[in-house]
Amino acid sequence: MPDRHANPDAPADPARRAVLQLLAAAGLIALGTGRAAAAVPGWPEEAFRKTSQADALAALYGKPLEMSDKVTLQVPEIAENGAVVPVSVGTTLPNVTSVTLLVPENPNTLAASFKFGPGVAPAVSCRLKMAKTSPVIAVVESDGRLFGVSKEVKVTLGGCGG
Amino acid sequence: MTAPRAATRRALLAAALLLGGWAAGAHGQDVAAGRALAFDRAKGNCLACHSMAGGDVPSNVGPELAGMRARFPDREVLRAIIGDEEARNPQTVMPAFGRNLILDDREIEAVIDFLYTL
Amino acid sequence: MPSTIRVRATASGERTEVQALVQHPMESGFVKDSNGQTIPPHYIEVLTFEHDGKVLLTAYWGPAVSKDPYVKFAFAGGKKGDELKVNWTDNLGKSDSLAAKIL
Amino acid sequence: MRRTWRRCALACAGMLLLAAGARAATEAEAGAALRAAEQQQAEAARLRNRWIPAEAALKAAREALRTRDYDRATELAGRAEALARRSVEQAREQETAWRDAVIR
Amino acid sequence: MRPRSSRRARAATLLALGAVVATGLHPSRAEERPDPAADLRAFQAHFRDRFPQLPIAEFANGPYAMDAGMRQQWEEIMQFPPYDFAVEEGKQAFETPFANGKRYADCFPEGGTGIRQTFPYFDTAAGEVVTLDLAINRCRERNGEKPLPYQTGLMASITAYMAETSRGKPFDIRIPDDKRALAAYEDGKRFFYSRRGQLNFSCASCHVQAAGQRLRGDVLAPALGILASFPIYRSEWGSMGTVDRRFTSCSAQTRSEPFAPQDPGYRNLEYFLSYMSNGVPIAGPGTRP
Repeated sequence: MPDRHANPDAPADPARRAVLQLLAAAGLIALGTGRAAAAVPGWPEEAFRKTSQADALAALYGKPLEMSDKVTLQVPEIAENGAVVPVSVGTTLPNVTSVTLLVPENPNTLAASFKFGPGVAPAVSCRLKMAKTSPVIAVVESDGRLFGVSKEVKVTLGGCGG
Repeated sequence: MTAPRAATRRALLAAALLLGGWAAGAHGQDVAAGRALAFDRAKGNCLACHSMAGGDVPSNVGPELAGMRARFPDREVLRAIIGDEEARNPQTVMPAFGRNLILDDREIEAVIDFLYTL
Repeated sequence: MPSTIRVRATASGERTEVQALVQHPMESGFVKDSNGQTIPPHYIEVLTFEHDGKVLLTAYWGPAVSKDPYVKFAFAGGKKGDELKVNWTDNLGKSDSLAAKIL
Repeated sequence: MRRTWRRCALACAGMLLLAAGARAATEAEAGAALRAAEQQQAEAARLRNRWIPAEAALKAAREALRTRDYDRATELAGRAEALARRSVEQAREQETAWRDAVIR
Repeated sequence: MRPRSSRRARAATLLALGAVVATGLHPSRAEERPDPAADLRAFQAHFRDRFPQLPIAEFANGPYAMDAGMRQQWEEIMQFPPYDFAVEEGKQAFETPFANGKRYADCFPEGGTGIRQTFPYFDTAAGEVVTLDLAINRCRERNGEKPLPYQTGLMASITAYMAETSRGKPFDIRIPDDKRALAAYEDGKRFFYSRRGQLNFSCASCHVQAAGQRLRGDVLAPALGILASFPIYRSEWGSMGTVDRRFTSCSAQTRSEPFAPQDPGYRNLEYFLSYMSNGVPIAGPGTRP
C-alpha cells in the first residue's frame, strides 16, 4: 500500500507533541528566534515577548488592571484539547476599544489582542492553544481603563500513553 | 520459556528485591521511583484510567486510587492485580503490566510502594 | 487555489455577525518535526476586517492562537450585499485577503 | 516457607556470582539470541499480532549487533524474544477468548 | 456499482432470527454460527440500556453525546468547523474531471451523492469488502489516475465531501447471503473483540466496556455509531483523518503494529462496525478532540 510507511501519526501526534514541547519550553523566550521578516507594523512585538502577565500588560497598555464582574469570559472547565480552547469574551462596559487575552502559564503570556473600531459590539470569540492548566485572563479596555476577569482552564493530555 | 513455578518465581523475585534494595539503598527512593513510573505515560500511565492524589485528571475508567493500604492489606493481591488482572477477571480493561512486560518486577514493586502511600 | 480565508457574515436588522476561519499552521516555534528539527515559528500577526472603508476589527495574534484560527464578532451598520474585506499578514511576510459578501 | 528462603538464598548467590563473573557476550551468542527473537517475531507476524515494543527491541538489537555491542545485542534480543513470545501467546489465547467478550 | 440483491439475505437473516426467537435460546458458543442480525440487536440494545436517555442519532457524535463540558466546546467549534477547508477541497476534486474526461461521479450510483451510508459493502463478484476509500482509489485507477494515500490529505477531503452529501441518512449496511460475506463480517467481529498489543486492549475494551468514561482529558466514544462522523478533523492531529488513520493510530496506541491501510482486516472491521451502526445517521465529516 502506498502510504504504509507514511503514517502521519508516527512517532507522536503533532498537536500533542506541540503541547508537550510548549510545556518543555515554558519559561524560555524562544519567540523571535528564526524570524525571517520584521514584524507587521502595529504588531506589539514587545508585549508578545513577555513571560508574565504584569510585563505583557505594561508593554501593551502601561496602565493598571482592575478585576470586574462586568467582563464575562466563557471558557471550558476542562479543555477537550489544549491545542484548541474556545474562548469568548463579552462585557456590559461602555466605549470598549480593545480586548486582550492572556494565558500566564504559556511560554509567552500574551495570546491575542483585538482592537475594536466604532460600531463593533464589545465581544469577541476565538480559539487558543494552552500548554498546561492555567488561568485565562480577559482584559477589556473601556473608557481608557482596564477591566479584567480570570478563569482557570484545566488542560490534560489525551488518555493514551506514548 | 514457560513460566517458572510460583515458588521459584517468588524466590527469584525476593532475591532481586533484596539485591535491588541493597543496591538502591533507602526505601523512600522506591516510593519516588514508583510515583514516577505510575505517572509516566510510557510506563504505568495509571492516570489514564485512575484518578489519584497529585494526578489532577478526572479519569474514571478504573476506581480512584486512595486508601490503598486499607483496601489491599495483602501486598500479594495488589501485585497480582498489577501483574495480570486478567487472570482474576478475564474481562478486565486493566493491562497486564507484569505478564505483558510493560513493567518489570522491580518496577511493579516500586509502584506498589508508591500506591501504599495513597 | 482556493482562498485561505472563509467568512460567514450575516446581517439581521442592525446587527451583522461575522465569523472567519483562516487556514494557517500557526506554528509556535516550540515544536520539533519527526527528525528532531525545530519547526520555525510561523503565525499570523495581524488580521483585519474592513467594511465601508473603515477598519472594524484588528486582531493582533501570537503563536498561542490555534492552528486554522477562528474569530467571531459583530458590528452595527452592515447590510446584506455589502462587501467585507478580510486581510491577514504573518510573521514571514506572507499574506492573503478576501472580499466577502454580507448575507 | 523455609524452602522459599533456601531458594532465595541460592538465587541471591547465583545472581551475585553472575554479576561478579559477568563475561562479555560473544558475537555468536548475540547472533543466536537475535535469531531466536526473529523466529518468535516471525510467528507473531504469521498470527498478525506483532507488538510495537517487540519490533523496536528487535531493531535495536540488530543495530547493536551491527555496531558489535554484543552484550547489548544479546540483552535487547532477549527482551524482543520475550515480548514476541508473549504476543504469540496472546494471539493464540484470543483465538477463542474473544468470544467471551461479545455483547450478547 | 453496488449490487442490490440482498433481499434474499434479509429473508434468510429474518428466518434465522425467527428461529432464535422461537427457541428463546442463544446458539451455544461451541456451535456458534455468524448471525449478524442477532448480533446487531444485542449490540444496539446494550448501548440503549447503557445510555437510555440518548436517541440513536446522538451516537454519531461520540464523546460529545456523553459529556456536557465537551459538548459545549464542540458546539463552539461547530460554529465554524475546521473541516470546512477539506469539504471545499473535496468538492472541487470531486467535480474536476480526470485526464480522460471521466469523473468520480461516473464510478458511483447516484453520481456519488448521498451514498456514504451504504459503505462499506460486500462485493459478491470480487468476494471482498469494499470501503468508500477503496472505491475512490479503484475509480481513480480505472481512469488512469494514481491512487491517493489513504490516511489524510485529498482522500480525507473527498470522503468529507461525499459524507456531507449524505448527512442524516442512516447507515444502511447489508450482509448478503454469501458465505464469504459472513466470513468477512465474522473476521471483523473477531478483530473488534480480540485483545491485541502490549496494552492488551481490544476495540471493545475501550469503546464498549469503558464507553463514555473519562481517560484523562478524553471521553471514550461508544462503538455504536463510531464511524458515522468520519472522516474527522482531530485537534490532536491538527488535520483531517480517515477511518484508516483512526484504525492505525488506535492500533499503535495499544502498542500493536498497525496493518496497512485498507488491509482486509481493517476493511472487515469497518464492515462489522458499520453494520452494527445500522440506523445511526451519517454525521460526517466530524470534529474530535
